[in-house]
Amino acid sequence: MIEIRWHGRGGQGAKTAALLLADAAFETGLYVQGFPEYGPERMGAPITAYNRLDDAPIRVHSNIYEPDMVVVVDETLIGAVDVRGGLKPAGRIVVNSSRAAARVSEEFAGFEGEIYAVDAADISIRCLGKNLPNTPLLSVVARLSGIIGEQEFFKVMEGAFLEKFAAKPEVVEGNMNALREAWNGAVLVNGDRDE
Amino acid sequence: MAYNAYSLKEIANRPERLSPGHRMCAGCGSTVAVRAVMRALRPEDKAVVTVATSCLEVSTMTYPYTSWEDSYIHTAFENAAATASGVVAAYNAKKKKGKLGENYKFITFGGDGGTYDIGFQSLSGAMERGTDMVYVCYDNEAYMNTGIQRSSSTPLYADTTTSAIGSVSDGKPQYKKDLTAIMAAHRIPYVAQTTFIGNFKDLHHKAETAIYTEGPAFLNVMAPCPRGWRYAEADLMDICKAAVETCVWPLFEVVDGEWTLNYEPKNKLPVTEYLKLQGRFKHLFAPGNEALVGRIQDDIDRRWEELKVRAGAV
Amino acid sequence: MSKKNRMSGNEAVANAIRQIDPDVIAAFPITPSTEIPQYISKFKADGLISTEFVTVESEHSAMSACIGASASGVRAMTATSSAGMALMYELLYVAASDRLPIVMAAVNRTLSGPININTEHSDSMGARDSGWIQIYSENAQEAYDNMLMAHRIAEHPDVMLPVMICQDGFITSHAIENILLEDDEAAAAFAGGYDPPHHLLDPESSVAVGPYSVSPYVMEMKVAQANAMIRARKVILDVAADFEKTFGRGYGLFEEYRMEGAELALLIMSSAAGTAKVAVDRLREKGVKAGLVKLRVFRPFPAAELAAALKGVRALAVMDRSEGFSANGGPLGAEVRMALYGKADGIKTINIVFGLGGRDARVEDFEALYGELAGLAGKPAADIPYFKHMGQRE
Amino acid sequence: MSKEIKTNKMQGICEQSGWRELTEGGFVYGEGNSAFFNTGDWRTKAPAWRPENCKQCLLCYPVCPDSSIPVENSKRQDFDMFHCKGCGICAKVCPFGAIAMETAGKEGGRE
Repeated sequence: MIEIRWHGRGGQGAKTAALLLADAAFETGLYVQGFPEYGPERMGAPITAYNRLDDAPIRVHSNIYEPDMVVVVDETLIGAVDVRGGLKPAGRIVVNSSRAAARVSEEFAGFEGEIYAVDAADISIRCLGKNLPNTPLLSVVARLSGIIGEQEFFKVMEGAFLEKFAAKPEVVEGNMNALREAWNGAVLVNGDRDE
Repeated sequence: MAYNAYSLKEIANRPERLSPGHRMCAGCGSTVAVRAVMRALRPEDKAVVTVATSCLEVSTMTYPYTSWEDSYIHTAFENAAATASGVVAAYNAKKKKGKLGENYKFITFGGDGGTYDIGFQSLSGAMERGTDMVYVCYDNEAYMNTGIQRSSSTPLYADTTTSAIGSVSDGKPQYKKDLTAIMAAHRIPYVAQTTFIGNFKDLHHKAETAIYTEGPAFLNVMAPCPRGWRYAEADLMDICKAAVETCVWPLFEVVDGEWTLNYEPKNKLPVTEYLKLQGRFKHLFAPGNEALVGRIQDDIDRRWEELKVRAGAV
Repeated sequence: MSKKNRMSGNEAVANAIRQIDPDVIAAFPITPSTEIPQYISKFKADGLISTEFVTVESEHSAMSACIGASASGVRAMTATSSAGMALMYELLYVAASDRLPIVMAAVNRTLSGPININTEHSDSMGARDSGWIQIYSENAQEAYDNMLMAHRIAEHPDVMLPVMICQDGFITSHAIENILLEDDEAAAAFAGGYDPPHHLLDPESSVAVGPYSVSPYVMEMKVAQANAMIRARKVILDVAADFEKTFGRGYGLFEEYRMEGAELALLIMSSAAGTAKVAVDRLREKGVKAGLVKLRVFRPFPAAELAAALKGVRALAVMDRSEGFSANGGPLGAEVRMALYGKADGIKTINIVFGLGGRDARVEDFEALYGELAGLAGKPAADIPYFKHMGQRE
Repeated sequence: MSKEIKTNKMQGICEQSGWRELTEGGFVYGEGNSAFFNTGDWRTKAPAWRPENCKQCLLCYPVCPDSSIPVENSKRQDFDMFHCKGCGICAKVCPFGAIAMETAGKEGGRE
C-alpha cells in the first residue's frame, strides 16, 4: 500500500489533486482512497488531504500517520505545519518551490529520503495563466508513485478534465500542458540518486 | 376583484364536505369557517385537507372517525404547510406520470397559534416555493386548544391565561401581529382577509378565488371562540359584524400585489362597540381604564388609515 | 452487470437514489449530507430523474413533506445529518406511527454541542426509539447497497415502517473509494415500484391520516407498530438474500469477521469496523484469537442473534460512537448487555465510548484494545468497569 | 339527511378492538363517518324550527358549526338533532322568528 499526505492551503486544490490521483490509480485497476482532513474548508487555511493506493481492497478508515510520500503544495507551510510528521525514513517529499535546490534541501535537514522540488507555480502560470499548483504536482506525484505510465496517465487525466470542466472545455488543454510539462519537471534536491 | 355571481340558495345545494359528529364546542367559529371554505370547492373537484394541531384537528379526526368527506392529513402543530407541500409534490409526481386523472385542490387549515406563531416558518416556506395550495388561518386570537393562552395574534390588552390581568397587568401588553400584510409581502398571487358576514358572500368569493387561483393563496378568517372570548355562543354573528363595522377586522384582498378594500363602513363604529361584547376585554371598562381603550382605538384607527392608503381608498 | 467505479459515499447514495428515481425528495442542506441534495438537483437539471424535488426551508419541513408525500401513496425520501435529524425527531415518530415507508439517507454527524461537523452516531442514536429501521454502512459500497434495499424493506406489507440508511460523515460520505455500481435498469428493477392500497390521492375512497387517539386505542396502535418492527427482521434478511442472488453481495443483520474460535471480540458499527478489521488481521497473524462483529441493523435490534454469535467469546468490547451520558456508557453498550444477559452470561464485557466528534481511531488503537481485552478475560467480572472512553487526552 | 345512507368503512372498530383489528397507521378509511357519532346529547338547549314563519332565506344554514341544517333543493329541512349541539347561532340570525330555542328538553326539531 502507498500512503500519501498532501499539505496545502484552502483554495490551492490539494484535495482535488488527491481525488484526481485516486481517479488515475483507479483507472489502472488499483484500490484507492482519496479524502480530505475533514473540517470547514476556508481559503488560505492549512488543509491536509490523503491517498491510499493498493492492489488489495482497503479497509482502514483512519487518517494517514506514517505516509510514504508527503506533498507540500505551499512551501510557506513548512515550519507552520509539521509536514514531515510520521514520514517514513525512506519516504519522499515533493515540494512546490521556485527556490534553489540547496535551499529546499535545507528545510528538511536530516531527512534521509528523497526530496523533490518542482516549480509548480511557474508551470501553472505559463500553462494555465494562473497559479494553480495542484495540477503540476499531481503529475509529479503520479510519476513518483510508480502506479501509472506516462501516456496512460495523460489519457486518464484528459478524460477526467473533460468531465470536470465540461462547462469550460477551453481550460482542458492548459491543464494537460501543465501535466505534461511537470511529468519530468521535478528535481531531486538532496543528492544525485537516481529516482 | 369583482365578486362572482353568488347565490346562497344555489351554493347551499352543494354536498356538505364537513360531516357533523365532530367534537368541536357548541357555537365554535372554526367549523363555520371550514364549512364556508369547503363549500367554495366545485363539487366535481376533490381535495386533500391538511390541518395543523388545533381544536379542529383533535375534534375532526378522533379515531376511528373522520368528519372530512375529503382526504385529510394531520402531522404536527408547526408544519401544516410543509406537510401539504409533500402532498402537492406527490400529486404533481402522479400527474406527470399519468397515474392520476382527477383534479385535486389542496387546502390547509391552521389556527392562529399554528399559523402566526409556531407554523409561521413552514407557511412562509411553502408560500415562497410557490406551492399550489390554499392556506386558511382560522384566527381566534389565542391558543384555544390548550386553554386560551396568548399568541402573537392576541390583540392588545386581551385577557388570556398567559396574559392574565391583575393589579399590575392590563392583559396582553403587545399589539396583534399583522399576518395578512406579512403574507401579502410574500408576493403570492392571492391574499385575503375575511370573516362571517350576512350570507357569507365575502367569504365565499375569497375562498373560491383562493382555491381556483394557480399558485399559493392565503386566507385569514376571523373565527371567534365563545369560550376564549367569553361571549354567549349564539352571538357569533354579532361579534363578527362588530369587528368589521369598527374596522378591527377589515375585509380586504390583495391580488397580485394590488390591495382592494372590500367593505368600508359608512359609519365607522367606536371600538368599544366590539370590545364590550367580550369578557376578555371586560376589565377595560372599569373606571380609570379609559386610556387603555384609547390606545386600542388609536391603533385601530392608524391601521385602518394605512390600509385605506394601500388600497387606494383615500 | 456490476461496473467498477470510484466515488464518495454521498455520490454512491445519490446514484442509488437516481436509479430508484423516487417520486418526491424533500431535503435541506446540512454538512455532511448536503452533497446528496446537490447531486439530486443536478440529476434533475440534467433530466436524469423525474423526482419532484422540494427544497424546503428546514429539516422539520423536509420530514413533514415526506410524510405528506408518502401518505399520498408515493415514494418519498430525504437526506440529513446531526442537528437536521434532531430537528426532525418529532416527525420521525409521526412517520413511523403513521406506518409510512419513507427512506432517509442519514450521514452521521456529531449532535451539538459543541458544534462539530465530524462523524459520531449521536444523531441517529438519539432517534433510536422513533420507530425507524436503522441500517449502518461501513463504506460507500454498503451505503449504496443498503440504499438499494431500503424501499423493499420499508414497503414490505409485513413492515410498512420508515428506514434510515446511515453512513459515517466525511469518513465515508466524502472519501473516494472503489465501488461496484449496478446497471441502472437492474438497480431500478430490484428496487421495484410502490402502490399502497390506501392513500390520500385515491379517487375511489378518501383516507384520513394522523388521528387524535384516545387512550383506549394508543396502546394497541403501538403494539401493532412494535410487531411490525419484530417482523422487519425476517424481511431485512429476505431482501438481503434476494440482493445477494441478484448482485452477488451478501448481507445479514450483522457481519461476523474472523469469529471462528474467537476469544476476544469487538462489537462495532460503520466505518471504524474496517479499521478494526485490519487490527484483527494483524492479531490473527500473531496467533491472537481475535474476532469482530459489525452490527449492520441496529433497529430492529438482533438481540438473540447477537447472543448466539458471541456465546463462545471470553472478552468483549462494545464500541459506541456516541456518549449516552447515562454514567454507564453508550446506547449500543446497554443494548448488547441486554442481549447477552441470561442468554450468553459470563462474557467479560466492557463498553468503549470512542471516536466522538470525528476523533480518529487507528489500527494501533484497536490492537491495543484487544490487548486490554486479553487482560479483562482473566479478571473477575466485578473488577471490570461498565465502560470507559478511548482516545481522549487526560 | 343524507348521512343515513353513508357507509362506515371503519365499522367494527371500537374501544374493545384488539391490536390486530385496528387499521394500519391509524388510517381512517372512507368519508365523513363521524356522522355516526352522536353529538346531539351534548345539548342543553334545543332549536325548534317553525316552518310557518320560515321564508327559506337560508341565513341559518352557513352559520351552523355542526352542519346540522340540511338543505335540499335550496330549501332548508328540519334540524339534524342527532348532531345539533344547541348553540343557538341559527336562532339569533333568523330575521323571521322561525327558530326558537327551548331551554328544557332535548327533543327540539319541528315545533
